[in-house]
Amino acid sequence: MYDIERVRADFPILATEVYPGVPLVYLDSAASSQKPAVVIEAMADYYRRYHANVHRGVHRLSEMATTAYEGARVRVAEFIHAAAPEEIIFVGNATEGFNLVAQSWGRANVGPGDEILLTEMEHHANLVPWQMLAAERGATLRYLPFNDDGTLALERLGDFLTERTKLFSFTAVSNVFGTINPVRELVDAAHAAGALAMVDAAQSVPHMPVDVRALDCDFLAFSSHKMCGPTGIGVLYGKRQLLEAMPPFLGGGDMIRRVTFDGFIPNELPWKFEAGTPRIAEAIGLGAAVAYLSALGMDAIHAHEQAITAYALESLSELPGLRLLGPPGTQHGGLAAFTLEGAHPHDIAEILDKDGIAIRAGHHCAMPLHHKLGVNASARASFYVHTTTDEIDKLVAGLHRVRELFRLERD
Amino acid sequence: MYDIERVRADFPILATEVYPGVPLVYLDSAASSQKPAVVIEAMADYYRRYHANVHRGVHRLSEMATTAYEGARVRVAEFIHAAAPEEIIFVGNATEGFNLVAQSWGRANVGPGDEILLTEMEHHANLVPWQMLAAERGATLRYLPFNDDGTLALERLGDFLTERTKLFSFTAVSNVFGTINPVRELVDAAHAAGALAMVDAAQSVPHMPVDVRALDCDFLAFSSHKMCGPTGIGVLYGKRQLLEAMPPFLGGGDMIRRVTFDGFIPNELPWKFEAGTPRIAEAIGLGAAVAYLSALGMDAIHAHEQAITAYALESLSELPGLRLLGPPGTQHGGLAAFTLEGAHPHDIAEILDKDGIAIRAGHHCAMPLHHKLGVNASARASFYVHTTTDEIDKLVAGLHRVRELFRLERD
Amino acid sequence: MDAGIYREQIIDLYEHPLNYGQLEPADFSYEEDNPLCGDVIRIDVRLDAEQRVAEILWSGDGCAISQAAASLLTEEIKGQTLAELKAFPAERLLELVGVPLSMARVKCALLSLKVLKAGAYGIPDPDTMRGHE
Amino acid sequence: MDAGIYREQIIDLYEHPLNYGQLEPADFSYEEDNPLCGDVIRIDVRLDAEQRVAEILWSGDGCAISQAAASLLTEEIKGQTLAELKAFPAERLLELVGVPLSMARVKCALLSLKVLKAGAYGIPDPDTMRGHE
Ligand SMILES: Cc1ncc(COP(=O)(O)O)c(C=O)c1O
Ligand SMILES: Cc1ncc(COP(=O)(O)O)c(C=O)c1O
Repeated sequence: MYDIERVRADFPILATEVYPGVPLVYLDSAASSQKPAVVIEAMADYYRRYHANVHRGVHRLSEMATTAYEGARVRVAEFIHAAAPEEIIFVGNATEGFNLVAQSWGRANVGPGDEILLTEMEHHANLVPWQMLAAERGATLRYLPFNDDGTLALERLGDFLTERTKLFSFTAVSNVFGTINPVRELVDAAHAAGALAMVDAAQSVPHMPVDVRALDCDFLAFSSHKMCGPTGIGVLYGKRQLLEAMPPFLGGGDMIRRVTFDGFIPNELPWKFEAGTPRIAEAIGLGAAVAYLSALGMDAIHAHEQAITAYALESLSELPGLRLLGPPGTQHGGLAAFTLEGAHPHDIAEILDKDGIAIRAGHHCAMPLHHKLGVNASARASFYVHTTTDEIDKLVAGLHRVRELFRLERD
Repeated sequence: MYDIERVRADFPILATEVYPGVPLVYLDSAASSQKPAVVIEAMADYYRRYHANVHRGVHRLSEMATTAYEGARVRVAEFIHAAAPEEIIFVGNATEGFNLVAQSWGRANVGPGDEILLTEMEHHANLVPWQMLAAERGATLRYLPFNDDGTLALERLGDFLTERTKLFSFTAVSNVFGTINPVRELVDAAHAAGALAMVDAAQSVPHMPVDVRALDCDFLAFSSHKMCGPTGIGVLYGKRQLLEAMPPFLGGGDMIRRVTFDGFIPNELPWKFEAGTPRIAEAIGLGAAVAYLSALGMDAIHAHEQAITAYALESLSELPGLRLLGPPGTQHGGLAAFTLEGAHPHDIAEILDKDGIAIRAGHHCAMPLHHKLGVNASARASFYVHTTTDEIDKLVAGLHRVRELFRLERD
Repeated sequence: MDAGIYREQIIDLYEHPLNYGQLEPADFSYEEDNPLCGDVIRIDVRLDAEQRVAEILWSGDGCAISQAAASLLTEEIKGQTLAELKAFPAERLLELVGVPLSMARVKCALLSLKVLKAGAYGIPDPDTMRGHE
Repeated sequence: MDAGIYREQIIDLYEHPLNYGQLEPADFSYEEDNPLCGDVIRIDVRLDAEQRVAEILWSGDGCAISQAAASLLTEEIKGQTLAELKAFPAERLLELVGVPLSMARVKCALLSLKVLKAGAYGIPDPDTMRGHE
């Protein structure tokens, strides 16, 4: 059984008070998750006992640090079932993963008239790098539309994937709608059209089992800070033969095999794409996070979140004037975005905050999606391993108070 | 007075043993420095008490995190005397700082026939990004030579700075020779030739007072992990009007002001150059490191290191067969690189390691420099705030044992 | 529960804004949004012969703080000269709003003032949409 | 002090390498370095009629471990067939070296074997210098 109280005890921040006497109700995990003590301690322990620069050192600390750093890579590779650790590139965040592919693979493979297919529900991280690439290379971006219920218009995929499509990059789970997209189906469609497929897994890897080989995707990116790991590190997965053929992204130490005044020879994978002193403590923290999540079990986590989300969607839908964004039912990731007639999302978030309830208000880095919906902003509550139904009840009670304060009860 | 014992007590790792009964003698700070407890604790405290994503959140944790993140930027700006916090861009490491300038400023300003001037003593971080840029844009790289004693051939600067020179990028302190270059003089020469000047401050900012306005440099980059701060973050300083004119580097959330399906408008400085969820904990850790170094006093730190270095150079020079690289005397940063006739640097480092003494062996990410010297590798001991003369004595004793083991005493 | 910054006056103004509407023609008009939260405010101003604010109306969409602040600002600014208006201190508007604001919400409160000043100085709209090149 | 991995035999071989030199002509020759530490090793091999190693010499420059390993490897490999040589297990060389090695130093110990096999398989030199494009 999923022992929620034990899980909650793992997170030091859940024992804190936001204001005197007001405990934290953290419903903003989709923006960034909290960290269990084991992750915080893994990094502190590294700095206290065995910090040193990696790869180039003969001495003991350097060897320990290198072992831990490369060990974290192995853990991450196993976590997402990559064929080999060399397919795991440590980057700064998911965003950098998209930029790496856009600038390295993209510049080498995308030219005038070529198309890159995205969807209308993408996060800016999976939009702007391609807009920069398309502007530079004279390529065209196309966007697979979403339906009113926040699912993708899958039946129109055939119109959008053409022989000009070089890459289809899409999110596994929408960070606004919560839609869980049929990743394998989309990857297959891309491949059938002769295109590569890249997956934005920022909202899937933290919340459900992900197997890159089962998905057959070519690239996949996610962020450590949304999955119990530290800030400052993300992961780009890529199929080995693709990564091998790609030119370097950033230049400097570690990513080279040899340098002369006349030029350089890049290093082997994965270091070819990791320039300069790497994110050592961050990789160790991410490794600890992966171990923590694996111990809970990704299936158990997913089941817990599905239950919480169903409860939340149900409870929220009873509030007058509340409009839920995204698909109803179980095909819904662990979040609920909504608008409330008569109260602006920022005001909602601020009022809830006084009760210690942390939710997000705004466009959640998905401006084009909100623009299409005709709203400037939405409110979003998002859930994780430690979320309880009690917290959902507090959220709903808080929203009732918002309606009172804004004199909406009379409506 | 500089109280070395109190300083040493600040670093938890200095109380550890490398092997049972063998305390750590850490002489590898130039590769990466150790961290005082206040820095480790600042980050752990952030994760335990107020972690959240920044900038976009209304709730209390997000506000606390944003205040801390932007506060760290202010501290760093003050530390190097930048005119405004907007001139401080947080990147992954110093290496990324060079890549940012090469790719953003460089692609927009460097064309066929243009020249970029470097020096022969540069670290790969200040070589490879320009080699990539030059290859892409058809520009030419030139290298200001160094003299036999490891100082720059300043008298030849006139031959190398021409009207074709767009940028002169050079290191403030060589990570192999220890040479402290006359930064202001080099910046002025670049400006007189109509070129911009970029400074590799990876080995200066951690060790001595640096004032970017007094230096008048256009760009300057350094890494947190070499200055008591965490891995995973570095700093690019740039003059505001230059940064403002530059196109974005990486695309995604936070670096935009607005996004539609057709394109995007970049955000204001400094966020224009910080794509995606930033290095929040890392910035907080760097801020704590800057506060720690400031409390010790950069002048006091520099004076301490000068004394230790003078003692080290003196002691080492008495070893038969030992060849010191770099200039003698006080114009020498806190390190000593050397070769030892009859023993390979890797063997030296390994033997010293058994005594708990951590030094570096190899090319220290400066292959072209070593190639010009005609050696494949060198050994390097480097010093920091906590280094004692006693540790230098241990190093020298260790080197005597190396000579014994390699049967060099007979010579 | 503590109503926090949502005092009666703020909610009153949110429900019943002052000086709401648009002027055609106006001596100057300006519209800007805070893209981070989607709040958008437009201000139209007519000046009299002595360059004083004769008529001022605002319109827009957003949170209670930005909307209430727009009402309070336009009310306060009536009769002031163009020079006074250009020099109108941000602190004064925060005083008028009269509730303690967090960093993020200060931006909401000051949006209308930003729009007013940009209009008064005749600053071109920074936000004309263009693709990145 | 613990001499660690620097046992007498290693130092002896470093001072007095076995099979040191170059063969001209050779049936195959290969040279490679470990750019991370600068160690470089070249191996020249002459085969007999039965495709067995008749003569083998090595030359190069580097740390005691890589140099001692090269002596031990070339000594061991004499008389073996080309097929045996291609299949020569890394573990066997580490056994011959006979001292416990850290990760970083294992690479030093195996450099000569890497060179030998690359030569045997006729692999083109991966390290021909070229600029990045
Ligand atoms: C002079 C110099 N420049 C640049 C760097 C690169 O620093 P990083 O690897 O942290 O990017 C270093 C350190 O390795 C250095 O010593
Ligand atoms: C779906 C999705 N993609 C990408 C990102 C970008 O993540 P990061 O900001 O860590 O790069 C996020 C989170 O903000 C997200 O929710």
